[in-house]
Amino acid sequence: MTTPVAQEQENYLTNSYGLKSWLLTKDHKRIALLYMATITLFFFIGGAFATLIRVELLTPQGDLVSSDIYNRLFTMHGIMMIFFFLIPSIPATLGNFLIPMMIGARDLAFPRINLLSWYLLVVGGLFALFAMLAGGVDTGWTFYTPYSTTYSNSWVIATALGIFVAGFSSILTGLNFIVTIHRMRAPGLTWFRLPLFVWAHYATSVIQVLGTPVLAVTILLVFSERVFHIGIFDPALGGDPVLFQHLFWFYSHPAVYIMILPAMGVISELISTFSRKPIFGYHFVAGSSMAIAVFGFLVWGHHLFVSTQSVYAGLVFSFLSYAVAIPSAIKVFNWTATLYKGSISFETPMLYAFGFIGLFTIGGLTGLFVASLGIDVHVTDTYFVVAHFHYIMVGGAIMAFLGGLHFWWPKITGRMYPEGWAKLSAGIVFLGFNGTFFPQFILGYLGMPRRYHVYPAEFQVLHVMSTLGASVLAVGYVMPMVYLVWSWKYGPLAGPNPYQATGLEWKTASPPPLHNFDHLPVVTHEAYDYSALTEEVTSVG
Amino acid sequence: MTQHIDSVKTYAVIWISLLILTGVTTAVAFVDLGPFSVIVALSIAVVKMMLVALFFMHLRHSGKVTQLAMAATVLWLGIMVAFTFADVATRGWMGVPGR
Amino acid sequence: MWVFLITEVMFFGGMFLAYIVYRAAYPDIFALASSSLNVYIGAANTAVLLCSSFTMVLGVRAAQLGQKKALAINIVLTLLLGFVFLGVKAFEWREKFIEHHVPGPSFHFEGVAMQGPAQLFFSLYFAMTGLHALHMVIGAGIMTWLLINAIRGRYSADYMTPVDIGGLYWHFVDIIWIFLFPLFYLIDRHLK
Amino acid sequence: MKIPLFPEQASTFAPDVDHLYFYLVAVSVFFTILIFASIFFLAIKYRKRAGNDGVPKAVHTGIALEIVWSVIPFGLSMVMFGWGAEIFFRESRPPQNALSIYVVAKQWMWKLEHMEGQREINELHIPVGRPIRLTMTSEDVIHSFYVPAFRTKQDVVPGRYSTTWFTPTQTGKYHLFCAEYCGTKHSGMTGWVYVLSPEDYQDWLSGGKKTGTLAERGEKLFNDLACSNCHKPDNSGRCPTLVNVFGSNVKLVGGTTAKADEAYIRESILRPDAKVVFGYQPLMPTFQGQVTEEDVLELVEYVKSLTPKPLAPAPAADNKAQASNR
Repeated sequence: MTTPVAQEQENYLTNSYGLKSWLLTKDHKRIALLYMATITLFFFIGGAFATLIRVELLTPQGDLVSSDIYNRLFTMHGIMMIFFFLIPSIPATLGNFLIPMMIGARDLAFPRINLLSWYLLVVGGLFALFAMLAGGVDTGWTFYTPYSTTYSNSWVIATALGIFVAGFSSILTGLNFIVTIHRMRAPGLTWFRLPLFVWAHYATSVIQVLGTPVLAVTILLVFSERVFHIGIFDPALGGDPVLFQHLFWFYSHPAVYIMILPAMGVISELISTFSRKPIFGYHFVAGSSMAIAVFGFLVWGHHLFVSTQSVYAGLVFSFLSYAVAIPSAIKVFNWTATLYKGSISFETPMLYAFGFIGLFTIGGLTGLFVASLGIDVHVTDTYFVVAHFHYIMVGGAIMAFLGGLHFWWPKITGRMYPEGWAKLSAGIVFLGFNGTFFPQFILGYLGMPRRYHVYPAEFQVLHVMSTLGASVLAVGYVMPMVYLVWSWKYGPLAGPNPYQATGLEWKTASPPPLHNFDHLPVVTHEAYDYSALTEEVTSVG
Repeated sequence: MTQHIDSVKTYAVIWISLLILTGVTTAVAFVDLGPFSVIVALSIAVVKMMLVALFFMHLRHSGKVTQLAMAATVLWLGIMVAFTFADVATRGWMGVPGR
Repeated sequence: MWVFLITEVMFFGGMFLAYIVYRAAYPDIFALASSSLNVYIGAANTAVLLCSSFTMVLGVRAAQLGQKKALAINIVLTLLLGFVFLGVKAFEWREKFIEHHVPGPSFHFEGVAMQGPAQLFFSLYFAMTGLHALHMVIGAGIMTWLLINAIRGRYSADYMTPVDIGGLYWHFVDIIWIFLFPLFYLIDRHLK
Repeated sequence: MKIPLFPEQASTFAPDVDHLYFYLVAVSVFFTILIFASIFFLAIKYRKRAGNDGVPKAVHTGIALEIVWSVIPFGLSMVMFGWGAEIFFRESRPPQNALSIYVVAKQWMWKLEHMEGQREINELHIPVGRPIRLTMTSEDVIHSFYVPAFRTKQDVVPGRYSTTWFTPTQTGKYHLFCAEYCGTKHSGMTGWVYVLSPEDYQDWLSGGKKTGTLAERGEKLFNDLACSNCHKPDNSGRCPTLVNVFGSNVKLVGGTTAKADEAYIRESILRPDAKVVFGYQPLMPTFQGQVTEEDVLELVEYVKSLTPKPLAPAPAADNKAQASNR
């Protein structure tokens, strides 16, 4: 690394100070950091619930907490992690920070709306936190009617309101990204020169804009059913509880892709940078993001195979679920093929990327089990499903989030993280994760239903193994939190491009100046053109 | 924003046609057309929507991307309804309750 | 703005889906319940809303041409017509209250044994028209804001994006009503 | 300590589901190893060598390769789809000669009713080797009837009937779980399924207190609720006769027809004017709120009993899957 420059250039962190300059900022980079602080808080709240759940499940009798509390724990764990952590995680932090820089723009298209989105997330989160402190909510994150509308005796209304508000945060972010990517690309940056990270976020934004309103209206109906007793899903009035499930999953299945697509975008960047090669099959990887976004909307009924949905609808949805598996497989194969004849180095982000591919492969393959009608009848609503979606959403999305966070950390803060610690924590997360969730596949096939507070004694061994894994995983998650904060102050200075990566974000200082670029860049090369990079470096240096 | 200014006359013609269509759809509702009642009512509504969107909202003059996006949205809504009906309408085909 | 409208389409779309499912399940009850709504008031209100769209588009046109006074007048007219619509709607809802057609414990609909599905009809009626009215109120807020700025002379032929966006929103809300009207008021009218 | 890895197989579906499961496990293991091994191999073979800062040459996309690795997984997954769908189709069609049992779920217990009149709570006694058909409904929220050893699960939804069936192949005692989250004591909504040998089952049937068969109780209700005043066997009342109705196609007002199955009869009791029989007036009052789901089931069973069975139920003895005691 270069020796510290005597006077640091003024950057987005130092150009103004004070709480007000943060809370009223319109700078996408500062807003990204606000998001990061917020979702980290939500992640640790959600994580605390997870810890309690795992500790409770050490014994089959349910002796740590009562069943009422247990139900609130897994509900709040799900709501916090999904609506307030995973959905905003990569798009609102890394996406927010990087998309304008990657496309050579000074900011997002609507900086004020961007700030508004953050406030909406905070307000939504406060509603949810309020519900939690007031006594919690026990409907499960899925809010199935008629339990949520008529029978549950908990804070459904406040939570529903929180999710409703947070939904609008997500919609506005998506809207902002779409317009930004359409309108504000630097000269020469054609669609097929975009980094795959941007492609993935474009696909994600489309889902957010098309899907989230349906969730909003569904939650609104649940809300009005509790408040005004209008009873749209009430079977006592001839209403259809399965209709709720259709509406809910119309959003909530695509929501999985809101979480995983940006993660795939991150991985594409990492694999390319540390192999020093363009992504193999760029067009296929970009196209598969869009294909996933489109097909992702056509498969929601696979959550309803045993719900009294008609057999014929089940067949259609099962078939389409297999169709959506193909673009995901294409991505995995292309990432692997990118390594071929590369020049591969093993920095921390690359380790996370390898971890991601491994866990996502397992998560994706077990998705084939639950998409198969015959097997899903047996494993749906068991720990098999729990393990499957944790492999995708935790193994996939959070591995990529941590990988991306390490990768762009020098860009965000101007400092390097401690490499040794970071590699160690990447290893711990990978091992802890598998230790936690692999036993749950076996538990699920054995028939252990999910959301069970007490369970038959023969399942205990596997639950204990899972809890042991979870404690390792917890260490793996706390470590980066500690050393990253430490490195912000004490880490070695990074310089503009510590990894010799392509991409416009590496062409400006670290941390970047307020408006990202001193001179707006002009793009003349395809994405991931490393030979062009060496030319420049030699000419400069 | 493409500046394309229509004449007041165009707007007035559209406005009058919208009012006439409202009258027609109300009147037709009192006539027994069997299953066609719904089709007629919805067709008139679609025509009215197109008039408002194309002329009042200037979709006629908007870029291809906007037009495509709106068409895609309508299609998406169609998917949501069609796939839900793939369930609702085929319930009971097996002759087994709940299948 | 168009992207935002996509969101709105899907938002109302969820409710339309619920409506279609239940109407398909209980066609007769829905027809009976529909006939208790006053079709003439509904039609008149539709006309009011269409007129407001007309004045709105004239307002946008005035902004495009830089005619500041015409812009202000048309926004005022749009706003007034919007309030007329809301007033009529409030009157209709009040009637439903008196007739015990509001979903809830005191719901009662004469002439059908199946109170449940009849209540579903009115649940959807209130949810959808209520949401539409909420959009109208927001629209009125936007109109007021546009009016203030128009009177201050903020808009010109070169800068009229807010007027354009406000117009798009207003027309969109109009389109929603264009569908709500036949769906709620015009089911099998010939039966009565 | 023994780590359980695999659930017992106790129904005819269990081996079928497990075979498909093994196929999927094989495919998954193959691809997992393929991906893991390629990453290890490539990452080590092409690791960055010290002192080499050169940029490797770009490898251009091979369209053929992309197509190959799209089509092969697609083919494999279509096998999964077809195979799984075939099993699901069989799981969805109970055979005609199945032994019918009714299930009413409520927070937080299972109530099971046998045709012969036995009632059970959180316990189900069934004979080995005979197809069992469950007709289920819920009094409150959504539950789900799940017996892992049978590999069968079906949601139990308020306001409608759902159906599942299985043929147990082994005597023994198996877990019954509620698999759809249903509130506070969800994890307490469990029970046992006892699969008995035919002789033991006969003993069990003849023991215990009985209050008449399900149909008999239904008949009593039918008279108590004054249904019999209108629905007369000889069709002389103001309402259609119910003799021979079950299983027939009923012509309705408006020209459509409806198949008179359990769901139809239930709806006719609770929402009489939803489907009015052709030639009759919608006179019947609703019985919603006056009868419990269990009462409705008894009435349904009575109406069913008014239609003579086309087939005698297959005797249990001739079934191959005889009691293999454990």
